[in-house]
Amino acid sequence: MTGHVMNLMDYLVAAPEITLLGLICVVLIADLFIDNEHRVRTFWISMLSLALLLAVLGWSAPDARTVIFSGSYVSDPLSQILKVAAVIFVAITFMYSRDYLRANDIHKGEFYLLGLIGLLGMMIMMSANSLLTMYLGLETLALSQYALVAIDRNNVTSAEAAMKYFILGAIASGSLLYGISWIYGMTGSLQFHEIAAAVSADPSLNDLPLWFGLAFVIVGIGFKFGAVPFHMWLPDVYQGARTPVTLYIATAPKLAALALILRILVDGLGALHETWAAMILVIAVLSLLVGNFVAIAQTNIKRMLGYSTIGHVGFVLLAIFCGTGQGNAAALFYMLTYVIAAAGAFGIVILLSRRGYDAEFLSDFKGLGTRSPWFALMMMFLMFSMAGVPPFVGFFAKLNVISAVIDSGYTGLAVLMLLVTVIGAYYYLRVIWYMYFEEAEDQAVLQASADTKVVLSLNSVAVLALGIAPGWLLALCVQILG
Amino acid sequence: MIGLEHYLTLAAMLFVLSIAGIIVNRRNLILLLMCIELMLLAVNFNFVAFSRFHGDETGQVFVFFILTVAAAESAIGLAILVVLFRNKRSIAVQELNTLKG
Amino acid sequence: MYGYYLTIVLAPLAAAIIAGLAGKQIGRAGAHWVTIIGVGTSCALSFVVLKNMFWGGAGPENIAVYTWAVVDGLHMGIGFLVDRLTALMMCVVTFVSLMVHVYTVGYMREDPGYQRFFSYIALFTFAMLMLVMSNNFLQLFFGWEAVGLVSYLLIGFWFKKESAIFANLKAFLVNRVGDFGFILGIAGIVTFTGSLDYAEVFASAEQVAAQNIEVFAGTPWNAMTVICILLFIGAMGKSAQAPLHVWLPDSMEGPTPISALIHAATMVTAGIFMVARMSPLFELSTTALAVVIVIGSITAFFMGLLSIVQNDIKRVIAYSTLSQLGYMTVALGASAYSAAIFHLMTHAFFKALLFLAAGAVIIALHHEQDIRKMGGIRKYMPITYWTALVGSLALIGFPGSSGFFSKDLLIEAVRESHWQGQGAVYWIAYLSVLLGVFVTALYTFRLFFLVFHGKERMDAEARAHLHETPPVVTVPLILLAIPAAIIGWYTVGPVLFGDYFGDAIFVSESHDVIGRMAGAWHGSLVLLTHSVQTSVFWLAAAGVLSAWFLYLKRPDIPEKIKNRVTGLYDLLDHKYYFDDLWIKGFAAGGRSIGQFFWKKGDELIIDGLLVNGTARTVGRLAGVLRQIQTGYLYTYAFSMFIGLTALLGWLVWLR
Amino acid sequence: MNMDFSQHLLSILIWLPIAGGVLLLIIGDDGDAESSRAGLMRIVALSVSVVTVLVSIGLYAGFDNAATGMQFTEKASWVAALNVFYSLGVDGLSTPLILLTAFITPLVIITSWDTIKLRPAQYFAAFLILEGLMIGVFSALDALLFYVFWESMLIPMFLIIGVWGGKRRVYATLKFFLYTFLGSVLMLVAFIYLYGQTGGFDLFGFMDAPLTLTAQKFIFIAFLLAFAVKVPMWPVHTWLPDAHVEAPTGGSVVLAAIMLKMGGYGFVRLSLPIAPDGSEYFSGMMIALSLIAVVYIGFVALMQTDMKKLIAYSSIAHMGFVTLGFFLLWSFDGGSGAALGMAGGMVQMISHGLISGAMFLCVGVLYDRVHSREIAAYGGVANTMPIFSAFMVLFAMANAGLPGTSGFVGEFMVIIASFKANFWFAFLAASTLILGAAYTLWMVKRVIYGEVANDNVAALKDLNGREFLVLAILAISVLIIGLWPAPLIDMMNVTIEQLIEQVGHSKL
Repeated sequence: MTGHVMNLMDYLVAAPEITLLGLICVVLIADLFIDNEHRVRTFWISMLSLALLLAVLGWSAPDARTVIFSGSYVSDPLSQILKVAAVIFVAITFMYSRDYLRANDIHKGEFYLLGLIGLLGMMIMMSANSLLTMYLGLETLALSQYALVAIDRNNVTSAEAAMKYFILGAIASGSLLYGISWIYGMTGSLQFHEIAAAVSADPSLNDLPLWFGLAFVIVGIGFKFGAVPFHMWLPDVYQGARTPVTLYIATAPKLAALALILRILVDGLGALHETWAAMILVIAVLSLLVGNFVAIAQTNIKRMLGYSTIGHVGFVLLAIFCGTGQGNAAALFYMLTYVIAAAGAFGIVILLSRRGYDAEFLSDFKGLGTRSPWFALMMMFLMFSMAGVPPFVGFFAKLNVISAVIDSGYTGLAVLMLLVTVIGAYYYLRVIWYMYFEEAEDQAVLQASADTKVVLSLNSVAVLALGIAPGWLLALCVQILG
Repeated sequence: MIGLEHYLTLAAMLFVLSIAGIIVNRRNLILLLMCIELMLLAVNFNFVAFSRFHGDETGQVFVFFILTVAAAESAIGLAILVVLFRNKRSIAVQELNTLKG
Repeated sequence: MYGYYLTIVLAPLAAAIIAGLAGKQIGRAGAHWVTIIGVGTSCALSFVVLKNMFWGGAGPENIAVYTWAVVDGLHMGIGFLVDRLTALMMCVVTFVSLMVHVYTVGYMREDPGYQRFFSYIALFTFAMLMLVMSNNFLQLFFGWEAVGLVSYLLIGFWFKKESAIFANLKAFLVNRVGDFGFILGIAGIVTFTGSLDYAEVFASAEQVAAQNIEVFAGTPWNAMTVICILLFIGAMGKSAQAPLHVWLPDSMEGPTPISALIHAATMVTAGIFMVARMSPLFELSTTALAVVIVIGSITAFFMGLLSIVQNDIKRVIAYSTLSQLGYMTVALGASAYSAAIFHLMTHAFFKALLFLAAGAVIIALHHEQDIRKMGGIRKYMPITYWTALVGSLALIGFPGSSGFFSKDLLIEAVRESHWQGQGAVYWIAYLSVLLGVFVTALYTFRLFFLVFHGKERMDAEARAHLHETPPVVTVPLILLAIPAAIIGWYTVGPVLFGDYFGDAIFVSESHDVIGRMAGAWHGSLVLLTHSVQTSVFWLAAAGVLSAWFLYLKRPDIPEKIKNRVTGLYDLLDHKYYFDDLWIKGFAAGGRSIGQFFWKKGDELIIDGLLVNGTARTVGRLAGVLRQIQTGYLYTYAFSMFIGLTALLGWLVWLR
Repeated sequence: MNMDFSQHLLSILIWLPIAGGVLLLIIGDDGDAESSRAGLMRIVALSVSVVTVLVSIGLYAGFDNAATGMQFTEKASWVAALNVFYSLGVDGLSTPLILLTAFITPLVIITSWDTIKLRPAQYFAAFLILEGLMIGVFSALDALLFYVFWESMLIPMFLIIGVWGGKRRVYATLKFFLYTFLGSVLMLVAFIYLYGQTGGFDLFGFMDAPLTLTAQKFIFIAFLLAFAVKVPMWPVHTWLPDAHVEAPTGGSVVLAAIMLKMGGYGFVRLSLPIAPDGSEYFSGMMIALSLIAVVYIGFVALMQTDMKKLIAYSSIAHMGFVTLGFFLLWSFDGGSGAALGMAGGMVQMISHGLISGAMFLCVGVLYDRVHSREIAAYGGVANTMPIFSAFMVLFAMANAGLPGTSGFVGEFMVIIASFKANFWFAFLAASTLILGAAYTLWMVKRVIYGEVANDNVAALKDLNGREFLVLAILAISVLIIGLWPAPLIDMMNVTIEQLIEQVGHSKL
């Protein structure tokens, strides 16, 4: 470590965040000079900046773990893969949202702007190496999300959703902070590796006061993930927000959440594993059950997908719970592939809605198989993938988690997970049933501009392709965390 | 002599108070925002106390950050509140239940 | 001879296939010609085979045709075992079959299903030959079921007739009950001998008899007894022994040629043949033989009684067939296998004759089968009359007729079978066959008189068209009448006492009744001359006289008797309520069991409670859980708070 | 044919139909079943399936009855991180089933030729993909590969029933999917557990893995759930009648002819060799369940009023013989019979594939004309459809296990084997002679025979060329196997001996 003297190299390592910040300013200013008719230019500028950002990410790809800014920022393969994924998903989100926003007269620059700022927050979280950095990233992301949810000023439900999200989010970050303060108090440090060092140096630290803080931290983490019982915001926000916003919230931030848990619990408090493992286990199993069960009773597709997210989060947390490299790798793989599927699914929900009408009920899928066979097929892929049916990637995601769990010796838990999966399969199948087995109520065909259609198709086919050839991604995850 | 534990106890009290406020209050959203501020205040107490205890200034730096973020947070919160009020003509918590189930 | 055997079996099969698949193309004439030629060929060849056996002194041949499958060291093959027993059966089968083919040309002339019918009966001939010529149990069972199949198809030949398709289903199912025992018997044989091949099985018969099987734990039974009884259950099905006889009377719903061919002459005797063929096994189990003889005698006597109260011309003969089969079974039980086979042969001729004669009457009367609407037909149909007379006399065992020799000696053999001790079994058997003679004579001539003598009870319209049937019908009658009359005279000596069967039939020393009788055998003539002294003769005569008295002289008396003993009459009229036992008892019972399993077991418990029940529970649970999501901020915050406190509480507990 | 071809025979058998199916999906049809485009689709589908048959004949020709172990093996790394291999191979147990699969599919396509009006291309695509996946199941030698094929199979069948099915199709297909899915996931747990033990998914690795009795018990139960549901065994059979009744004819045929066989195949390929002691421990229970299936289900079938349901139940009863034959294995103290039962079960699977398929096709023929499956809706069909009736009676007799038809072969062997094991096993098993005949022929009596029941029946047209062709092919194969099963049995003998020998060695 170069001590407290900052040198130029540090800035190069943090180039992605810095670039993004600069680009945000560019978009912000550019947007001022664009009138509503040409708002799409903002879109293109944002896409451009994301492409640029990807380039920078590629250029500054770390070959090893480098810690800078006196230990509060880290850049390692994990942060790298998460950032790349996040950037891509934000881009996809923008892509899917554009036409919808236009059609519904909420096509504002703020959407892209807040999206980018949120992305900045995520990237900071992904590279955070100290609780302070983590907190700042978290808030950056959270605040922009609150604003995004409320972006449609004339929509009462999104306003309500935003309010709920905001209040609960604030409580969560408050509790997280409170926990952080205790951890700081016990270990006298905010940087993960120093915390870890402190705990290993003085095992007596591994005791109630530290655990006390840990509990509060886990509340914060649980909230970010939307894990039961800190999940209550999630269905309401998913349903209340306009679909593009839901899409945004449902994809990239999940990766940031993964970074959050991996950095704090694994890097920082790894020594306290058996303490937090038990807590994680409880909330994970609850999420698994509540998510899958309640999803069955839903009629609103966005809400249903929200609950299904809770179920999937249960899987990810159970992978983390194992506390093994295998488990963490499984969690990473699961999150990445799940986000792919979620992006596709919400993308199709977006396409389903038309001017003045938000299609968000399962019944809106009736007869899609005849109306637009192609998108129906794509949706079917995504649903089967989420249900964990081979040969789609969702199966391998679940397979990894379960084998991690079994290898850690919790076979009974694995059985429970699979039984819940079967129950969960029901509501995914119901979407397919509506698409293929029911008569169409209206004959409206899904309209999509060519570029969206291509991206969406690629996105959906990816779940099949990754299912047939999951090897490389799996190997990558294992190499990063295994 | 007032020691660390007294500060921590005070902070804990404030924290519980804030949570209680959030749970009990069903009238006014503004109150919720205040409770949240209270919560952050509790956190700040902790940090200051601990940094004093460790003789390490990072904690106090953290406090400054929290204060800034808190400001931004309440700004956004009030903005959302305004949007809500414009649409709903009410800021009563118990009327905020169209999304459920 | 291999080529001969193959031809004998395959000629009818080929004919059947041609007539069946190409029926339209070859037309009616084509159909009957191809089948008649096919069956004719095998008939001719069969006689050649018989000749070689009988006069040419050819020994038994055991030929493997092809290997069906080999598993687990168990060789399952198709092959022929042709010895004198087989040869005899082959001739009987093919000859009667040929006659029936010819007869059918006339009988079925108007029928639309002409080709189909010929293809069926030719197929039947093939199946029956496979059965009798088999050298192993697999093929035996194949033939066994195949004849059952054809019988099923033929009983239901007029598939529009509800009664017919009821009868054929009934026939098949009752037969299946028999086959159920039969296949278990075969399985038992494989279990204890490890082979399906007759030769190997018979070779190891002794050591099978030495073993026990515990069907019920703790009660060891002799393996051979169990096997033989199981096999005999099969025979009971095919040869319609009580209580599995119920299908045979109903089978009369089929066209008359079928009744003659299948349900009188050949198929129903398969059981008799099988037991005779298995004599090396049955000989080793006295218990099994006792069972056989008792079942046989019950059938012989009681089924005969039923014949008296029947009014359907064909049913009368059908019940007589049951009774005669009973006789054969009794003979088997008495270890007089050759006597059984001998009676089988003669019976085949005269019973086929009777059926065909009845058929002739039926077509002459335009498918009128009720004997109360007949009478005095004699002068209209002389040929039919005389042939029928021959048949009837043979049936009652009139001295000199084929039936005389077979039945007389059969009864003699039963009387001789003292090895069973003078116990109940012996007397049941002996008395029932003895009294059976009277009953036989009574119902036979009741039928004969009511049909051919007395006043004409048919309506004028029918009488107008009444005339002798064409040659295709009468010629077979005559051709069958000849053996019915005389074959006994020539063959009785060699077949019974000339050790005709040789090794084909095995009789243990102590059981050898025929052998004992052989001492007293001085040729047909002697037997004939002494016949007048036998009780059998007088019983028969009494039967004929009472028939004459009751149904020609004083036709009013039967009515009186009927009213006098209503109870007995009902019992007979309802055939001892056996049908009710099967239909109202087992069939209905099975259906209600099925209903119960389906509605209660499957739909209520498994599907209703377990499967859909689970689904419902999950649904309800979901409905309940979603209530937690009240939509109120403070609930949400509260749940977070609960979570937090839970975690903290857990920590304290952990500590 | 160069070496290369024969080396990848199995891959070709798997991927050729799937490729064909995908092709059909991509081209798709123009919503008009009469259009020339739809006609082209049919041609493509048929030719693909026929080519598959030809390739499978190559498999038959190249298969060496005498060889022990796997043949036509292929192996390539698939998911290195999990040590999963794309490894294929066949032996005497799988080859007949693969041949059956390849043989049935074109028949299904021919029968659905013009009866499917709704999206024919997708329909045929589903069947082709299904075929490939099923062949995959029968030839996979890697547990995970096996599982992937096993589960993927559900998707096309789910759609076939759901899209082209009858009135209650949604209930039926969801029930089918969830039932089977539930059964299968536990198998996955077992696989992963074994993966933990052996470090790979290689089936032979699993077979060689030493396992405690407890572990074997759990593994057996896990497998049991997966396979028993597929077979299906009492009491997890209730999905089958519903699925069959609602499925389109082709669906029922494939379901009955092939899918059910996967359960039986799973038992011999996985349960017995991987958990021999576990299997032995539960063999009594298995025999009991099988016999219950034979008797109980026989009675239930008797009372069915819906032809398809009746045949579905009869399928369950017949599959009871399969499991019975397999699990008699340990019931012979010293004496032989194991191979007899095993072979009997295998033959029963093949024969049932042909017969039940044929029966469903017969019902389909009637349904296409009258649009009713109710027995009561018919009567006297023989008057208007003589040729059809001839076939129907033949297959009915085969279903009732008449000697000379394939239906007899398996039952005969199994009955003999069970008598060797225990008189009462044979007694109950043989009751099928009566029950089977009763429910099948009673249906025949009510449907085929009698006076013309109503105008629908009076208006019936006899078989058209296509239907005749299909039924004739099936009839001939039923008779051939019935009259000369040797070629089929010789194919399995060696493998069966090997399997019994392998299962004989306790893992404890």
